[in-house]
Amino acid sequence: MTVLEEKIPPATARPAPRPAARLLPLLAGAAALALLAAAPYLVTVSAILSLEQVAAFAVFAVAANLLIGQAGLVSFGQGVFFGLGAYTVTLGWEHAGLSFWEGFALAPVLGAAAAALIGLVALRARTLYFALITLAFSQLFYQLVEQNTGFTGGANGVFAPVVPAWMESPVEGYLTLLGIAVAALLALWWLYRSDFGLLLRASRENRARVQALGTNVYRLHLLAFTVSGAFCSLAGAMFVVYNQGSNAELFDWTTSGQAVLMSVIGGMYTFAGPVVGAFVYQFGHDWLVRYVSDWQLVLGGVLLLVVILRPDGLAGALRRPGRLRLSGRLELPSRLRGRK
Amino acid sequence: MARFNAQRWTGLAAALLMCGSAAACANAAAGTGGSGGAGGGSGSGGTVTIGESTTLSGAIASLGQTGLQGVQLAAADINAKGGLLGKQIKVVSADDAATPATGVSNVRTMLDADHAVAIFGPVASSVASAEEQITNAQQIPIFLHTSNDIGLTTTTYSKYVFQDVPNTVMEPRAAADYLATQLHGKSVTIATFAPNYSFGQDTVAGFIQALKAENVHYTLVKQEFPPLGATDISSYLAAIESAQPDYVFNAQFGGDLVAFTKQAESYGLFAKTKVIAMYDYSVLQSLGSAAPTGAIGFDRAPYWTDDNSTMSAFVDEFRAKYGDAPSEWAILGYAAVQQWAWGVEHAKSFSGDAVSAALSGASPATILGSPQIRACDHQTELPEYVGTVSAQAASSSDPTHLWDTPAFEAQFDQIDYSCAQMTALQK
Amino acid sequence: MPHTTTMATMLELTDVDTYYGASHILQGLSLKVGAGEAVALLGRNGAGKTTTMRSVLGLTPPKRGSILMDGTEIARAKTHRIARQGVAFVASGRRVFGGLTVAQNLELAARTLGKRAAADGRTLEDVLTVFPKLRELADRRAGFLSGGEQQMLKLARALLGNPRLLLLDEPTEGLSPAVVSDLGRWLDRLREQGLSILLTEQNALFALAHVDRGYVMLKGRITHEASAEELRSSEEVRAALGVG
Amino acid sequence: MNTFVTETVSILTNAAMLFVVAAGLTLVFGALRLINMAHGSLFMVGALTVASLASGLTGGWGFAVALIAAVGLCAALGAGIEISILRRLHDREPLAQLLATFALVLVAADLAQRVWGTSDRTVATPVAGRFSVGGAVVPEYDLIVIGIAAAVALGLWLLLARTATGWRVRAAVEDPETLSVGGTNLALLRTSVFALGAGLAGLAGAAIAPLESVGPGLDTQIIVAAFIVTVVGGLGSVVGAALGAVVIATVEGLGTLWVPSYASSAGYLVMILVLAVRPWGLFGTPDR
Repeated sequence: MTVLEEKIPPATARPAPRPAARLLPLLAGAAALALLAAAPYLVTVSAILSLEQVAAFAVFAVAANLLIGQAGLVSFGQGVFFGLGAYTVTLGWEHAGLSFWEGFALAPVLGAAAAALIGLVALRARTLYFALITLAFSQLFYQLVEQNTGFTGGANGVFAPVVPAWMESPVEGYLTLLGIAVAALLALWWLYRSDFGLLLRASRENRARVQALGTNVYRLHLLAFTVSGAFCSLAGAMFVVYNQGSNAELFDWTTSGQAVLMSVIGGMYTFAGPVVGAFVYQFGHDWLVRYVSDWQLVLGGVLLLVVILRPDGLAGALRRPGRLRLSGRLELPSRLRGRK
Repeated sequence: MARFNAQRWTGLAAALLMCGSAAACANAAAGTGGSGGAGGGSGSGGTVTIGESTTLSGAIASLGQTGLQGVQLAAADINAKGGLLGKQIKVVSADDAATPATGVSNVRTMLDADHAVAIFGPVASSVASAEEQITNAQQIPIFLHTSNDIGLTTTTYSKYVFQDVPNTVMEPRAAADYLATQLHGKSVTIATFAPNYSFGQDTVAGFIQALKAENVHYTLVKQEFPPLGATDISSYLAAIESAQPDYVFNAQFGGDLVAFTKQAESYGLFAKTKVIAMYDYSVLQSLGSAAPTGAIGFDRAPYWTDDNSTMSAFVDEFRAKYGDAPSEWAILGYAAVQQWAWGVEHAKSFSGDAVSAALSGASPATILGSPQIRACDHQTELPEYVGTVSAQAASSSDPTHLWDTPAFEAQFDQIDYSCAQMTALQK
Repeated sequence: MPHTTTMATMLELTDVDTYYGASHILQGLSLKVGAGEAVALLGRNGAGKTTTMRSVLGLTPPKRGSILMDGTEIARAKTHRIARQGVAFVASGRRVFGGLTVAQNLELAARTLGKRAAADGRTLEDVLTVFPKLRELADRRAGFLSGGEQQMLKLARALLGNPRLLLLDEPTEGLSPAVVSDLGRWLDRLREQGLSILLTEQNALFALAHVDRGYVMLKGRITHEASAEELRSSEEVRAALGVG
Repeated sequence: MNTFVTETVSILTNAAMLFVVAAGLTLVFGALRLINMAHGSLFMVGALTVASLASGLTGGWGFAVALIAAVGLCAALGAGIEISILRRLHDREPLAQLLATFALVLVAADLAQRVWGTSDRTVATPVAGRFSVGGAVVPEYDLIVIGIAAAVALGLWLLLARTATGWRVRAAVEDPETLSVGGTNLALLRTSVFALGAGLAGLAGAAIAPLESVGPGLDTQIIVAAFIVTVVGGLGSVVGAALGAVVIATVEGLGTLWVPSYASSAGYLVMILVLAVRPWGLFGTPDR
């Protein structure tokens, strides 16, 4: 990891955190988890339903953000894998007689395989071209799924009693999804903190440098794309529990765009940002759609404010000042990117 | 440090604004929308809640908006007559943006938070089939008054589902029947044109099948499937035009059909070819004087072909309230609420099981007469109307070209599958 | 040789602090360029020479301090306004508009700022007399020029704006010895015409041969200030600059 | 022969329409390095403006007046958006700007619904005639659309190749800093280019209005198509946009004839193939 040790000034690289500073996030995390687990007994059913979606979208957004915020690869195509995950469960049930859990286990595998293939092509393009080629993949899959009515159910999607009956109630469904989300997020957290995660961030800041130091950045990004695809697919399979089925729109670029929105609203330079984004976006969206006739106007307005006023997303506001400075070198320079 | 704090505050302010605005609007909506809902929406007080989750934004918003108007007006009329089982009906509505996941979220909230006792249908079939999963599981009746995919009453059918529109089998069949009466055994060339997704494909397939059943002598010269909502369809039209068919069967609806008509007109397609399509009230109204005279239209509930006094009273009432004649979507939405209300009164209960049992096989009176609700699939036995677009505007003040009267009324038992066929499809 | 003490001041930086993000680059920098004076800014890579110029130009505006251009405060002005005050900049590297032809590059400069002083200022003709080579290259795309030709084009473009102060960033970088000596001649000629000049150079010997006075920078601060002759002979400065 | 003529004219018309939409998008990208998602919204506003003016202004001249009004309104809106929002985001990463314009799409959709309602409107075709070439029918209005595209192409070429403003736009793509050091007011240039791009979006919307049903949803229908054309041609290249429009229109047109059920996916496939071979589009430049 010579690359990064060089990049981070020694003074701020890894200051031994005070024990309290290390404990606090853990405690906060545990408290949040306890609160989330107790939620079904504290909040209204409609909030549990939103939470059910948040569980799936948090995994989706964090997995997408592995590319967007960490590697600097803005993908508008993660919906492909989200949709693939959902359809693996429903079509596996319909065509191959797979049980829900068999389909669920298969989803990340298929997601990874598809991502590896798509990544081979898409990663040849850079920056905005990458964003748009992934968008094209999203739309291509959407069209194909919508048109092959015989196999995929077309625009009507596949809505069938594929989810085990005991998970149909909001409380059980939510608690199951919460468990899966926590496990998936822990795995992703480990990835973020690993050398692989650090290298990804380094490649975002200075691709040429990482390349010069002997890492094949294309391969690094392909690996990230594959891993992200697997987790996005897992998130799609989780979404079936909420949605009780799969539909073609899950492949659409607007689904992919949701992951980007959540990452940016929450803060794409942190691990927790997309989770916060998933919360705020989903609750905001659900409330607005139900109760405000001009919900798009309000959603757009708030999004605009966040983008203008909070470049680092809402998670930046929730982060303690010390931490911000600690990781300053590694996580903030995107602001300076404009400079020559 | 000071700078950081400033950022922190703006961030929190944005977050609070997001939640705050949502909550504030929610309160506002609850306050104004709940017309006399002082007892809360739970059905235990003076009100009972029904939900309409439909498409209120985007390309097909006009269908959802007028459908919602029909539902709201029906509830208001029932309330004006003292309500239902002594309770006032409260309508909660939400935009599904034509997305199944949003529809699911809306319906689950309507059921779990608002305690809605019945759900009224969305525009898109995909949203409808997603919502059926929820209402079936929670044993709440759902009345589909816009989306009409045959799959909704076959593969995903349960006794809580009510289909209040002619389905995708009936509609093209009615058009084919009308065509057969016009042709008197003459042989013709036909092209088809449909949006490239299940609704379009099914409708076209149904039409071809119906032509066979009617022993029409036809040659299929061209089939085009442009993407749904395509902006420019000129190359598809050019392909149709060059095939020079006698008839084009078009399975588009709403704005897409309007665009098709405009572009087909510029190719002079209507001079040599008759178009058969869903030239319903909304489309004809959008087209105004650009309506394709002589084209064959079908409509699920054209108000102008029904001269009974109940319908004309309804049309007057609707005009007075919304300043416009009711579209088929409004009429069917209104009738669907009437059906449900009839079921509640006869069951003397709001429970899904009781209402379903009361309605199954019954013939409730609605503004569309008293069609039976078929017991095997809960399809309302509605006719489908077919007519020829008139050369005359409706009146000097209204440039809309309606149909020549009398319109062709394809009877239900002529155009739908039999119960035996439906039951087979239901597995 | 004019002396700073007696002549009018063209450019004056006082206690300028400039940051790149969190890095504090210029740390209380002060310097002066007199009217008609040529001044060199010397120092090693990373000393803050280019940042000084970017601060003057408003490209990296200073956080604190004052920058006076002929008595007018420009520290918070927009770049194009500063240019209209008569500050021209010849950046280092290949900073020509490669997609435009040489003629278009020049005309663009003439039409943007040239109009301002068209009555008595330099015209395109004047500039082409100084750089006849550019006339031959007029229809060539600027991106295809050699390093020396590009330097010529950048200088010509800057002069077309009729500046009162010319900022040159590393003008000799990457040029052949022949072109460097041409460049020296052009600089001397511009001095004779009374133009104020501030130039940064790694090649201290070249710079000191064509200026009146010089500053030595280290880590965002001025460490020495003296006349060109003194700096040329100072062992200490030669060591600081790494000059043989 | 018959099919050939019909098909050629329809491909040309389609290409013309795509070009006018894409030209504004690519121009804005070139000078501002910004992908304007709200381009489709401006397109919709252009069409809606014509639709609401058309009832009062009839005939060819009436349409021309409505068209100019639509272009003017959209250009003004564009200037307003650039000054009030995008200018603040100029130094930020491209994603922030992309999302800001996406937020505008949402805002515009509801505002348009507020102003114009949800029902579909139609605009009478100003030139309703048609003529026949080699037995094939050609609508006269198609020629007008092609004419508008040709005028836009010529106008942009003159602007970019012959005027100092055009050189500034091209120079701004390469090196905005050097341009501002040379005395160009970059902020003003950016606002003008954005307004021009917005005006072109409005023009495209206005031109397409007589062939379409004008109502909500037009915004999202057009934006993805415009992206494909722009990206295939290369972001920032007007020549690329023209070529991209012809390529996509041809692929879709021929796809309609040969593989109708997959014609709608063809555009995406072409885009993926082009980017796989030339990751910066046909006429684009690799990102610095």
